[in-house]
Amino acid sequence: MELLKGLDIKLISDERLKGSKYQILISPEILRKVVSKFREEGYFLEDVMAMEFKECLHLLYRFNHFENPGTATVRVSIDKEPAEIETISDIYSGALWHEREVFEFFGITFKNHPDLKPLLLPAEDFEGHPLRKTEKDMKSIKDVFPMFFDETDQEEEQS
Amino acid sequence: MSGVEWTFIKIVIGMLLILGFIAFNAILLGYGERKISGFIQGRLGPYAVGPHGSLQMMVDMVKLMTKQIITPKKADGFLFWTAPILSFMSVPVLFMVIPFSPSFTVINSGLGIVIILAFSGLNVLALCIGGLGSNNKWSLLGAARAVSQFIAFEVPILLVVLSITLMTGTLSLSEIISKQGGFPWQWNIVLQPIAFVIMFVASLAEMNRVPFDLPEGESELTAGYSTEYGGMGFGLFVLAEYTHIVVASSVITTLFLGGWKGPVFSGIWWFLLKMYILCFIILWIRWAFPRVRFDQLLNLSWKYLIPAGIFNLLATALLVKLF
Amino acid sequence: MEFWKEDFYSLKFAEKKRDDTIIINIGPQHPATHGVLRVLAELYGEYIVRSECVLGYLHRMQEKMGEIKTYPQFYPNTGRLDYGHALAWNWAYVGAIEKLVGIEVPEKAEYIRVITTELNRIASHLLWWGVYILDLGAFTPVMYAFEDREILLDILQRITGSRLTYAYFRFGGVFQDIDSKFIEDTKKFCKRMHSRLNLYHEFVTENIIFKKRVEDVGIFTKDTITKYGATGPVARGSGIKYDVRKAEPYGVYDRFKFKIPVEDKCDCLARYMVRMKELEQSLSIVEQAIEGLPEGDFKNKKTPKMIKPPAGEVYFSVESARGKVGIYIVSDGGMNPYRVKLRSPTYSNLSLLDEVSKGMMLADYVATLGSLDLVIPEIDK
Amino acid sequence: MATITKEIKEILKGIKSLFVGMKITGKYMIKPKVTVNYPWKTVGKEALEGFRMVIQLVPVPANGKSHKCIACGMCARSCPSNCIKLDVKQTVEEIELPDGKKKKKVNKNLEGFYVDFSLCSVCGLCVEVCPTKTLTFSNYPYIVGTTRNDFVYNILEDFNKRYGKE
Repeated sequence: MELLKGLDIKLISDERLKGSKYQILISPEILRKVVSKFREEGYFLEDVMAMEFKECLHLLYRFNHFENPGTATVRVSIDKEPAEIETISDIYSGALWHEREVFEFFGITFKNHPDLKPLLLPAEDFEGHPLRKTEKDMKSIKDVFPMFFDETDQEEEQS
Repeated sequence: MSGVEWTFIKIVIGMLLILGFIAFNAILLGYGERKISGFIQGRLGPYAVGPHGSLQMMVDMVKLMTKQIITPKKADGFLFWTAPILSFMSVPVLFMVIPFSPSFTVINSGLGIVIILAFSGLNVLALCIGGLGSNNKWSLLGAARAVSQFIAFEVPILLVVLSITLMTGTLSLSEIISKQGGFPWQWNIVLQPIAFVIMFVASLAEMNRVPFDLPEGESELTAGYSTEYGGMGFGLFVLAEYTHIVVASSVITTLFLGGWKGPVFSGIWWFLLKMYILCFIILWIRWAFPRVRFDQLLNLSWKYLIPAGIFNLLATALLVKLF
Repeated sequence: MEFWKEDFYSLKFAEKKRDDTIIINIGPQHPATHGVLRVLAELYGEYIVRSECVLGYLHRMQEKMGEIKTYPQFYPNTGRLDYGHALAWNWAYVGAIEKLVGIEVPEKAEYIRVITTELNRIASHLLWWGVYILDLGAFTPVMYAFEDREILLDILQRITGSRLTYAYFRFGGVFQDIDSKFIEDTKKFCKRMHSRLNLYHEFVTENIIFKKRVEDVGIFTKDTITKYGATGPVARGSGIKYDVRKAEPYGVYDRFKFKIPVEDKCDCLARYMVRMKELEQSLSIVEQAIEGLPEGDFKNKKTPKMIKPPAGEVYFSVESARGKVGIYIVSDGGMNPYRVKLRSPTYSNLSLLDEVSKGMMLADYVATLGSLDLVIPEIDK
Repeated sequence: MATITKEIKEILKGIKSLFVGMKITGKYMIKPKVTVNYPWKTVGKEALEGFRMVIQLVPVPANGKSHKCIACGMCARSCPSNCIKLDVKQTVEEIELPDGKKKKKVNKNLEGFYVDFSLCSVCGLCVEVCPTKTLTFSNYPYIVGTTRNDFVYNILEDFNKRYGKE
């Protein structure tokens, strides 16, 4: 990904991750820089989604380009307690709805999002976040996406 | 019995006949509208009640009458219920003046056109009151549209009527007809084609018929001013609308198509024939065109119909002066 | 007894209300919103000052159903997401699983999929065309459109078994083979449809009232499209040549010659013309597919009975009548998917309306809403 | 001057398009009607040929009287909206194997095959997953009921009624 040269990103290519041209794993701090780079390049925002694992909440931002098509997936992991991340709705105003949806399904608050209120679920008489996993079928990110952690980290865990 | 009682009895009989005529016409046009819309859209239209659905309108009338009378909450009861009555009240008076045939005119007054123009304005007052009184934002919008649409299209009708009276020199309808001959080329439509087009378009707009049915534009204002009406309130509005179609087409036939005069033996059947052909065309138009946007509607009147009306008026004045 | 309670959204919307405007609910039950979309609009006379869409009236939590049910069990849900073009969603889900598990689809099944999906696209565009003109006030075109659409639905019903919410595809092929009567009926339909399209153009496209209602109304600039991620005819109406069938080809679409209609006037008329030209393109695709229909079995015999894909993820996207449909599945090796994400095109197409509708007239707002070709179950998911 | 002529030309073209609209609707008035008048005439058998309605049991072609359902419950498990309920009478009997070993043989026979059609999404998974291919779709669409469990069909009983098992 030539346009993200300056930033410390981790390009992953693994045959188990099918369907998108680029898989980019980044840390939450540089999210806004990466997204505004995509914006200058003319990428359009396809959708924003989240997944829950034992250790972290995993966010996916998917971009695509009208002229040279191919999905670029930006993946961010944030920890669960202060589940919050900066909003990108001022760069991509399409993210307004996507972020509201992730907020009500997962409880991730998006910092300085203009009006963070439930989008699809009833606003007053509904508590809880439906897409959070119960203890029983919560998986660790290591067995679903082992390829994110190259071999060095795995030795540290085992030892 | 001196003349006065006789005219009084004539008026009462005339009024009863007219009410019967209005009721018959409302049923005929209601049934005709559904049948025409069915045939245009490749389906049969009402089929179940009576032979080929002919008694459908009777059943509808009974249904409308038996509906519960509901007044919306916080709506102005008096205004809400005077609107339908008012909209239907102005119509029988118009029929009194129209010369169906030499023997069938109730009042042969010298100011026929002026009466027609005066009373046809009452309907809009009713729409406005109905819209305001029913405490519903949609009907408020519908009422506002109805008022400005009526003002915009009253002026062209005045201009057309002025040019006709200028040409024929009288204000009474029966003389206008007598001035026109029996054969089509002797009618006023040949002498004033532009006036006929303006009159037709403007009266379409005044009846709130498609393509100008913005006050009750279903897909935008969810039935506009008649949103809150159910049962007989709505029934009266529909009745008034159908009778307005009949009134407008009969006015156009008297002014332009030579009223009861026909090529062979002229009589009331010629009048009815021309009128029902015009009603058929008006009903037909409803299923052929989309709806005009509101500012285009007003532009149509102020920018196109009124200048054309003025030009037509000047042209007739010039021609009258020359001949 | 105050049974009617001011609800959360209109209270928040009314905080910033100017004093000379009225707030109306182009409510969940309104003829112009096809389905249960509610729009809070602040009107100054006829002009909309600002508007906000309130969603969720048809929300069924499809994504949680995806996690509870096994892979084959979630499949009928995809037919209920966009009932206008259900086969596109079917293809997206089935394609995603085939890519994840690695099932091979025989030649004939791919052709059958192309034929039925393109026929379903024509039916969806016919539905849109009739109902769009109904929004603008004409009552007859919807009947003519449904006359053709009924013929098409009868053809599809013989093979797929249902008329609107299809469940015809299977992992590795289709449920049932097509026979000669289907092919003959489709040929007859395509021939008749060409002449019917001329009737549509004559009857509506040239009509001056329709033209005046639709020309330069609801302008979506290219920047708005990329900011909101709108795809499909809405994007192609603003000069963006992006169609998933050509951009990321799937199935056997690269064997057919068809053009992507693009207009660059960015208004409702441009989106209208894009869809009308797409009808012709779909007709030619169906005709080409029927000529080149190969022999072979309609379903891969060796599809595994139990779908238990290894840990991993897949993202598969398809071009539906409304835009780019994407299904993203993460599997953790179990019977049920770990996470299913449904990317629906009208969700993004509708999100740009809040910004674009400032200063619009109410009648233009209804025209723009119609030109977006919305299907609410796909938005509320 | 050019704009005025263009304006007038456009207006004339517009008016012509209005008359074209009237012509088309007028021609349609005379054309034969397209719709089927439902209560008096119905669509007919061949139009409903592939239509999917409640599932039904398929008679064994050999004797045309019995069906091949072995009450394994695969369809009930695979149904997304679990609207299939089987009640099965299990009888265990001792049978003597030729080499003298005792073996309990469990045979289940079907008492009732209930399908709640108000939940069914006609997806066809049960028809496909059935090992003995004994389920298929019926295509009679005019079903009507006043209560919810009017739509719970016992298709075993329909099968017996239709194919007259003793």
